[in-house]
This record gives sequence, structure tokens and C-alpha cells, in this order.
Amino acid sequence: MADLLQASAVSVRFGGVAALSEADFTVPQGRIASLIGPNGAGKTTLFNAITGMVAAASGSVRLAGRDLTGLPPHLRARAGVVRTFQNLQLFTNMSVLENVMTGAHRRLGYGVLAAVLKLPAYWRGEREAGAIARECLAFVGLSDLADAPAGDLPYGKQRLLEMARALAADPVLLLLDEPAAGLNPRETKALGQLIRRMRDERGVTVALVEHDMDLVMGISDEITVLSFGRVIARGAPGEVQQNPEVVAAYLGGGEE
Amino acid sequence: MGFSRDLSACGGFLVLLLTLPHLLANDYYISVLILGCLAAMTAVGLNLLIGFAGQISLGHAAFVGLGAYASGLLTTLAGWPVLPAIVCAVALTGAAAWLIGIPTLKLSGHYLAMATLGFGIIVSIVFNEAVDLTGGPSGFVGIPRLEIFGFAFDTDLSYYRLLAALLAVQMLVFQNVIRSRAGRALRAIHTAEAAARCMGVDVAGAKLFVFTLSAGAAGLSGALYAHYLEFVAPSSFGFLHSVQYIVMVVLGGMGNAWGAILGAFFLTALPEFLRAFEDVETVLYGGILILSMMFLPEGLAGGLAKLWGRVRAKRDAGEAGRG
Amino acid sequence: MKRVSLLLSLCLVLAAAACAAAAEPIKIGAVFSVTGPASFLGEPERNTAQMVVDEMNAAGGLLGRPVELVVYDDETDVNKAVLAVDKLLKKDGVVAVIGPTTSGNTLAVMGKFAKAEVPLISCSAAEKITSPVDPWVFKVAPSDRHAVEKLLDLAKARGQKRLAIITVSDGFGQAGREVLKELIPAKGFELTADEIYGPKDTDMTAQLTKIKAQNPDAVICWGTNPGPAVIARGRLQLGLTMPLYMSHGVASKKFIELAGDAAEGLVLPAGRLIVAEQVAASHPQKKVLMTYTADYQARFKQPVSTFGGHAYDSLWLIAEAVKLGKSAKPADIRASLEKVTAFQGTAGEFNFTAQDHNGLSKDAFELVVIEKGDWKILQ
Amino acid sequence: MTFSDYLQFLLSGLTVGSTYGLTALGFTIIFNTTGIVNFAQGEFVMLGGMLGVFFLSGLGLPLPLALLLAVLATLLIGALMERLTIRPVQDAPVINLVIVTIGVSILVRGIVQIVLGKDTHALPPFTGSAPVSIAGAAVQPQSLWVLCITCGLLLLLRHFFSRTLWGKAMLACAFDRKAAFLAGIGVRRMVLLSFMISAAVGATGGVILAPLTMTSYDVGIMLGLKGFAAAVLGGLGNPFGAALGGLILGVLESFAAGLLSSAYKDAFTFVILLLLLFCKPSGLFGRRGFERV
Repeated sequence: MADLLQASAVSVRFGGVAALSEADFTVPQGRIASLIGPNGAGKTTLFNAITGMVAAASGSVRLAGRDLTGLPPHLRARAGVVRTFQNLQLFTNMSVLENVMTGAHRRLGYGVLAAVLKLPAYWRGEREAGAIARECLAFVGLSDLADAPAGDLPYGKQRLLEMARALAADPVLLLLDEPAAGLNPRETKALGQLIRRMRDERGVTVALVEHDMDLVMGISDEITVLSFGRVIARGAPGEVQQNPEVVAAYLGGGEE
Repeated sequence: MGFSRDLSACGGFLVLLLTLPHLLANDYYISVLILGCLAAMTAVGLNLLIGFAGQISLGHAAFVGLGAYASGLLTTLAGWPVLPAIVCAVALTGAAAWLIGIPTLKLSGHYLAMATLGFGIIVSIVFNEAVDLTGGPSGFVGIPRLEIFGFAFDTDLSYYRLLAALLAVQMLVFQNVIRSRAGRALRAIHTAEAAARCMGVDVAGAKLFVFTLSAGAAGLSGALYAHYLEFVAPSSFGFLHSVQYIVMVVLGGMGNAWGAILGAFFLTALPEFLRAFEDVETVLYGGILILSMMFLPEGLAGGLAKLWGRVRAKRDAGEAGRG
Repeated sequence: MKRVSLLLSLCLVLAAAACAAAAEPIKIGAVFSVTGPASFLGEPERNTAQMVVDEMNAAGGLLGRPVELVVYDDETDVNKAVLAVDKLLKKDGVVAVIGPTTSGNTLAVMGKFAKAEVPLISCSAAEKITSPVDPWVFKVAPSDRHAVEKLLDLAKARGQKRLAIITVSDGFGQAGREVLKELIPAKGFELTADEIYGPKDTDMTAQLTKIKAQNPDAVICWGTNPGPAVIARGRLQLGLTMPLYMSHGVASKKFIELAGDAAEGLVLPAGRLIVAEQVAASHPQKKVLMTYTADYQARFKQPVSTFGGHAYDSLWLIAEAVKLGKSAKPADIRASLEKVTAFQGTAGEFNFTAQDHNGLSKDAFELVVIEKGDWKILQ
Repeated sequence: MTFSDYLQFLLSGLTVGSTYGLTALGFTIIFNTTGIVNFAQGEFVMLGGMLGVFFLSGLGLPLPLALLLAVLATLLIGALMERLTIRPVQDAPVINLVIVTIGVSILVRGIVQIVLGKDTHALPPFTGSAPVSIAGAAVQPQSLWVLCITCGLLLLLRHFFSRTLWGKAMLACAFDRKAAFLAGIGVRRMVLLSFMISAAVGATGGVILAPLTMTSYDVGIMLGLKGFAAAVLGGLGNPFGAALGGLILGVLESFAAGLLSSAYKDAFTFVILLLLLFCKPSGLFGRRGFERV
């Protein structure tokens, strides 16, 4: 089955430090592909390069054949590349419902003039945004907190809100940056089921960066391992787990 | 749903403004109300920029000045009728904001404050020094009063009614912007710019839009000010006036649509009440700023809302007790 | 609730009765910049106005009625000046208004007086205030034109041909600069430099260096404190040997105090007020100069300033107009003001006509020189 | 325009620039410890000059004592400002803190206007005012005092921030308040200290420049703005950059007034500042800050 995302030979430098050197990363259509590696391996940097938050020194990023390399983040987002953040970036000055409606920003087809003059396009757009938002909240199980201020939610529920917001953007490709960080085992298990449901029920292609091995091994169709900015292994969960280089990278085996 | 509430709120506000002159002891206070409305127009625009989009501007008095001078010059030197001159002045101010906005809005925090402050000072120096064009430090006279389709607004009361209507319409327009996709995008930029970017919000474009919109509102208030005073001078658009607009927004309650109006009228009327203690007015003004930031962090509107909430809570508790 | 409203109406009746008993006071309004950048002009004006009204009431008021002064501080801010004038015209119902202190504020408010049909006597100097003549607007400060003419006559007498000017970028400086740039070429001089400095600038070395490079015969500085004092000291520091003329804007002891020994030998046109003692006893202004100086210094323990004199002249001119027309109605005051002739004020002899609402001429100014820290009339 | 004219521009530019530098230094000290931009910094400079005049002519004290007392009094006012107005709102958003500092600057201006009056005053120069000629350019001895004291203060502060324990503790507070707190640094005391030092530095600027440029209750406004511009020009947060930024700003202003047009002198300064902000927001010497996503 064709690869939805092809990030090939992506290099990123911060001053003299080569955060990423010629990293390749592909995500097959409708699958969950994980990206793992020790801290500082360049996982988040690769995500930032894919979403355009960081300028790649070289290499290209193609989504379903379309070259996104030069585009700024918001145009990539409009092409369907949506991500969540390692340290929660919620809109705390808005309600839960409004947060998710903002997620659907790119799908609403009315401009400012329509909003000012309250043209029919505005009413249709807002109704649509409300429907999308409520449906996504239901999907993640936060319907009863729709009107609560986003800032007041407990941490676990804020994570779910960020997932709902990403879902509302109708992602072609969803990049999850350590979604399980700070969650307890029960919440992590529920998160795993939620991601699997997104893939199965909504056909969302997911790219996952995560340290929690049970979660990664449990739901990933394919795993890529990064170490010091370089891809050192790729394959099904079982294969990658036994790969000596991966073990060394993690457990710091003594290179002779 | 939200729209009907906005409509009734703005309508009620307009009725309140129109009845005010008749409640006041004598019609001297109309000029205070006129200056209050003009200040509110700029403050509401600035509130959208600071309170909602989280971008600071320490040079907004310059946009008020641009609107005033553009409209004043068009009607005196170029002999335009007043209405098209005002419309063109607002457009010019918006264009100037758009131009200076492109490089400035890439900055944030203290740097953005400094850039807008520098821009404000440059504009006020040009007003002061370009003597042949702007009439220099003592300004220029002879700006005609506003006249629309033959009806001349030459009495203060008629001009006040026009301003009250314009302010109510501006509030409705800004409420509609806030309660829409664009409004949510602005608020998103305020708290999590990176996340907004990844939700498809063109952050640079949205900032430029809100900066130009708020500058246009300031330009409109400047033009209407010039045609009220029939005179314009650089001393009304200096750095201290930019600071005063900021204080109106923050004192009124940032991010609260009605806060800016409350702050604008309060600060315009305040010196009138402080007139009795002439010399200590500066001290009182500074003191009020400090104390309000300490005890009313969400501003007057925030404070009132909390008060109103507590009153309602007590009343509901009372009913529950009785019911 | 009933008892309270009854009580209220009772004392209202009483108040009205009390008010009618004493003669209705003649209300005169005043707007001065007591605070803000122009406070060193506005404060002496307010002090003088209060003093003069007290003197008037001590002498039985006007037409047997007490005079009430209603003063507002516009803080050198245009908006506050507009509000203050509106309050005077609509709320306080004054018969005449004196002030504002600055030209900018005067221009902003003068249009309101024709509509309200109340006369305004401005204490600021800009020529635009009385030309073209607005029937309801007068001014007591001598025009910059008179001061410049006086100075240029002296420069011509001393054979100085090439002149440099350095003016402050505020209302006062701009008015002077316009007249200087008009009269210098008109009277056959050559303008070598046209420098400008900001009211709050703290260093004019750059401008003075530029002027020094062109080596003019004389330099004319048009501004009010503190700028001119910085320029006078800069002149010594940079060794500009050519004479430096000042404007009547620095005609107060504060300038000499600030400039210190750099003020020695500077010449400037000024009202006779600051050299009152040296004015010949036979001079018609002698009496008014001496009384004002004595009264002011006795009450406020500060030296007099020509700006305070403007408030003095305005109020006594109104008194003169009320006596002349035997009426305190605004329209009568206005009409009588235009008939005032040979009135000796601190700024000079006033001769008002329907076309001349300033009433002063070139000889309102006296050329004075600063010697050993004090003013001397230039012989 | 001869060489001595250019030298004249340079020297007068450096003199005025050093007060911008001292004001900018004051900004940086507070910014380094609290992250707050203190818009009342200009008022500290004004207080130095005005209190100097008060102690000298008001109480008739000898010049050195009067100036020292002026600096100490301003230092106390700085402490008072931090304790009464900054501490209660220290966790408020940046915009609220900016408003509080603006409120303090207006309050201080109001009080000085009432207590010390609205007139302009001058302080006598330290060692006479007979100009010294350097290669044709006339320099007042006071200017030399200004330059030396500024450099002296700069070196003192560089040493303080890089060598002394308290100095490093203050820097730590700015970097991460919680971490500094956990490391046992009395954050509150450091913040108080930063306001006191910056008030003293500002007052020194006021005291040494007043003999040249005179002082009144409202000289603080423009000085504050120029000081802030200099701090940004030099790289916000870098003490060395702030002082240099001030000197550069002063020289630029002097040459702009001398060669181009004196009317638009201040405008040029801010145009240059804007260009710099657009091209290199971290200033000439500041590090490029990275925003962690």
C-alpha cells in the first residue's frame, strides 16, 4: 500500500549541532507508524521539520505525492498535516468547545465579511463547526465538559482535548508528539485504544513519537528508530525489538 | 444564539448613551461624552489587538493622529467634502498600519512594544516638524464640521448622537468578528501561537488583519475628533496619549469587549472629577493606575463581573434558602 | 422618604433666597496651563489673575457687583482646554474669558466664542489669533512681529548683515521662526542657518557647531526656558564670538539663573515690566509697572514675569470695558473693548480698534541687555 | 565642516550617550533579575538631578554630600517602589507590570512636581565650566567626568554580575525564577536589590548630567524612552551592550543633528532603532534567543 508521507534525507542544523542528518521517515496510508529513540535523538526535530515549524537544511517532505518542503506550517496544516505538542498547547482563554472549533479552522468556508454581516455562509459555517466539535468531543468522551474553560481541565482530560482538537481538523496525517507523557498506565491504555479507533473508525494515518514502549509496541504497524539524528533501524515492532543496534542505542551498549 | 445577545447588548448600550445627555445636570458634559466616545472607539480597537490577539502597541495615538491629519488636510487643502475625506483618512491609516505591520508584527513582547513605540514617536515628530504640511507645533485651524447629505452636525448634541451610533455599530462589528472563526483564531494566537499555526491559522496574516483593523478604528476616531474640534495639533497624539489608550484597555479589562468602553469613559471623565484637586491630579492618576492593577487585575469590567456574579450567587442562595 | 424630600425642597428655597440677596457676581472665566510643559507661563498668570480679582473686590468690584474668577488648568493639553472652555461657556455662564496660555490651545478654542457670543482675551502671542480678526477674540501678548522688528532694527544699526536663527519646535518657536524667515530677507539681511531644537532637548552642540562653521554676524535664538539657557552656555563652550540675541520668551529672572555667566551681555526685546525701576518716571507705563511688581512680589515672594503681566492686562482691560460700557453683558464688553484707547498695561499701551484686536505696536518692547545678572535698558 | 567639528559632534554625542547608557544599564539590571521593563527608569535619572538640587540649594549642603545623598535617596525610592508596587503584582502578566511601572513614573512625576516645584534647575559642574580644547573641539570638564564615571560604573557592574555571588544570583533569578528559588536564592531579596542598584545607577546618570543639561520634574520621560531604545539597541539583557548601545545612540543623534537636520534628530534615532529591530531583534550584542516548542 502506498506511503502517505515520505520524508527523505531530512537534515536540520541548530548552529553547529546537526540535530538531524539525512533522516528518512515514511508513514504508510491508514497505518500507525512510530518513531522512537533515546532523548535528544531528533524525534521532535523531525516532527518540526515535517510540520514546517523548523526549516530543514536539506531533504524533502512529500504528502501523498505533493511536495510540502517549502510551505509554512499553516499551509501544511491546510494540506491535512496536523500535530499535537509534547508540552500541551491549549487555548486556555477559550472553552473546551471553542478549542475544538478552532481545530476545525481550515474546514470552515466563510470569511470575515460574512462574519461581520452575519451572512448565511456564517451561520452555516458556525453550525458546521459546532457539529464537528461536538462529534469529536463525543469521540474522545469529553462531551459533558464542552462549556468548561480549557484551562480548568485535569491534565489527562487536557490531553484528550488536544486529541479532539486535532481530530476536528480532519487530519490526513496526524502527528502525535509524546501524547502519553505524564499519563498513568490506565490513561495510557485508554489512549492506545483511542488512537487505534481513530485509525480504524476515521481512517486517520498516525505518526507517533513516544517513550512508553508498551504503547508503541502495542499499537504500531511499523517502527523507525532514530539515534543521534540518524535512522538506525525500521520494521515491524517484533523485528525492531530484537535489533542489536536498537538495544545498544537505548541501553548504551559499549561500542568497542 | 450569541448574536441575539450581542445585538440586544449593543442596542441597550446605544439607548443608554442617547439618554445620558438628558440625565446630566447641564449640557457641558456632552463634550466630555463626545471625547469619551472618541477615546472608546480607539480603545475598543486596541482591546481587540491587546486583549484578544495578545499583541501590544505603544504607538496607537499615531494612528489617531494620522486619521485626524489626513481628514483635516483633505478637507482644508484639497477641499474635499467631509464624508469622503473621513473614509479616505481611515483607508490611509489602515494602509499605513498594514505597511508598518508587516515587519513589526514579526516581533513579540518587549521588542514589539519598542517597535510600535518608536513608530509612534517618529510619526509625532513628523507632525511637529513638517510645518508646511501639518502647520507644525501649533497645528492648523479651519477644519469644517461633518456634513452628511446636507445635514450639518454643528451642535454638540447632534454630533454626540452620531458618535454614539457609530460606537454601538463598531461594538457590534467587533463582537461579530470575535464570535467567528477569525475571532477564535485571534484568541488562539494569544495563548498558543504555535498550536494556532498547526491548526491552519495564518498567524502573520491574522495579526496584520487585527493590527490594521484596530488602526483603522483609531484613524476613524482621529478623523471624527478633527471635525469636532475643527482644529488639530501634534500635542494630542504624543507618546503619553498612546500610554493612555493602553491604560484604558487594561484598566477597563483586557479581553473583555465592554471593558475598553468602561475604561475609556472612566479615564476621560476622571480629570473632570479631579479638577477640584488641581495640583494633585497627576499623583492621583498615577496612584489609580497602580492600585487598579493590584486590586482589579481583570480591570473594572472584570471586577464588576465578579461583583455581579457574587450578588447573583447570594440572590440565588437566598432564593434557594427561601424556595 | 416623605420627610426627606420635604426637607430638601425647603433648603433649596433658602439657597435661592440667599443668592438673590447679595448682588449677582460678575463671573469671569480663565484657562491657564498651570501644570504641564507650559506651567512656568501659566502659574504666574493664575497667581496674577487671583491677585487682581481680590484687588477689584477690595475696591468694591465692578458696577457695585463682586467679581468672581473661575479658573481651570488645561495642563497644556488641547482636549482639557476645550473641555474647560465648554464648562466656562455652558456651565458657569461667564461674561468673558481670559487665557489660554499657549497659542495651540487658543487656536483650538477660539472658534467657540463667536458662537457663544462671549469675548475671549488670549494671553498667548501667535499672530494667527488676531489676524484675520475674529470679532470676539482679542489678545494682550505683543506679537512676535513687533519683537523681531525691534531686534532687526538694532542689527541693522550695528551693521550686522548675515544672521543665523535657532528656534524651538513648539508653538512659540514656530511663530517666531515664521516671522524671522519673512522679515530677515525682507529687511535686506542674509539668513545663513535655520536650526531647530526640541523643547526638552538637553544638548544643542551639533546645531551650534553648524552655525559656527558658517560664521554669521549674529545669532537669534527664539524659545522659552530651558533651551535658550543651554544654547547660551553652549555658545561660550564652543567659543561662538558673534553676538547672540534672545526673544522675549526668556524675559524672566529664571533664565539668568539657569544660564549663569553665559547670560552676560545678551540682548533681547522685552516688555518694560522687568526693568520697571529703570523706566523714566514720566513714562506713562511707570505707575502700572511699579504697582504690579510691588503687589505681585509682596504676595507671592517671587520675581514678576511678563507672562503674569498678560493676565494682569486682560483683567484690567475687562474692568475698563465694563466701566466704559456701564454694563457686564458679554456683547457690551466686546463692543467697549474695541473702543479702549491709550490703556497703559504691563505689556505696553493698548489702542484697540475693530480691525486691531491686539492694540500694541513696536514700542511695546524695550531692548534690554543682561549685565551682572540683571536687566539693563539698552541705551 | 572641519575635523574639529566632527570631533565636537562625537564628544557631545558620547556625553549625552553616556546618560542613555546609564539609563539603559538601569533597565538591564531590573530586566535581568525580573524580566520586567521598568518604564519608571527615566524617573530615577530625574530624581538624581532634582534631589541633588534640593539637597544642595534647598538644604545648603556641600556639593559632594548633596550628590551622594541624592543617589542614596533615589536608591531608597527604588526599594520602596519594588516593595510597595512591584512585589504585590510580580506574577501578573507582562502588560500589567508595564502598566504598574508607568503608574509609578506618573506618580513620582506628580509628587516631585508638587514637592520640588515645576521650575527648571541646574547643578553646578564638579570642577568649573571652563572648556578644555581637544584638537580644536571644546569640551567641558563635566563631560569628562560623565564619561569616566560611566565607564567606572560599567566595569563595576560587569565585575558584580560576573564575579560576585550576589551578581550571579541575580542573573539566575532572571533565567528561571523557580530554579533560583530551589537553589536557595532569596529571589525576593534579589529583586529588591536589582531595583535598588538600578535606581542608584539611574540617579548617578541624573546627577552627573544635570550640570550640563539642567533638570526639571519631567526630563525623565524622553530619557526613559531613549534609555529603553539603547538597551534594545545593545541587546536587551546584556549590561555591556546596554552601555555601548547608549553611547552609539548618543553619537548617532549628534551626527544626525549636525549633518542632516536638527529638527528630525530624534526621529533618526528611532528610525535606526526600528531598522535594527526588524533585521536583528536581539540587538548588536545580544544572543539570538531560541523559542523551545
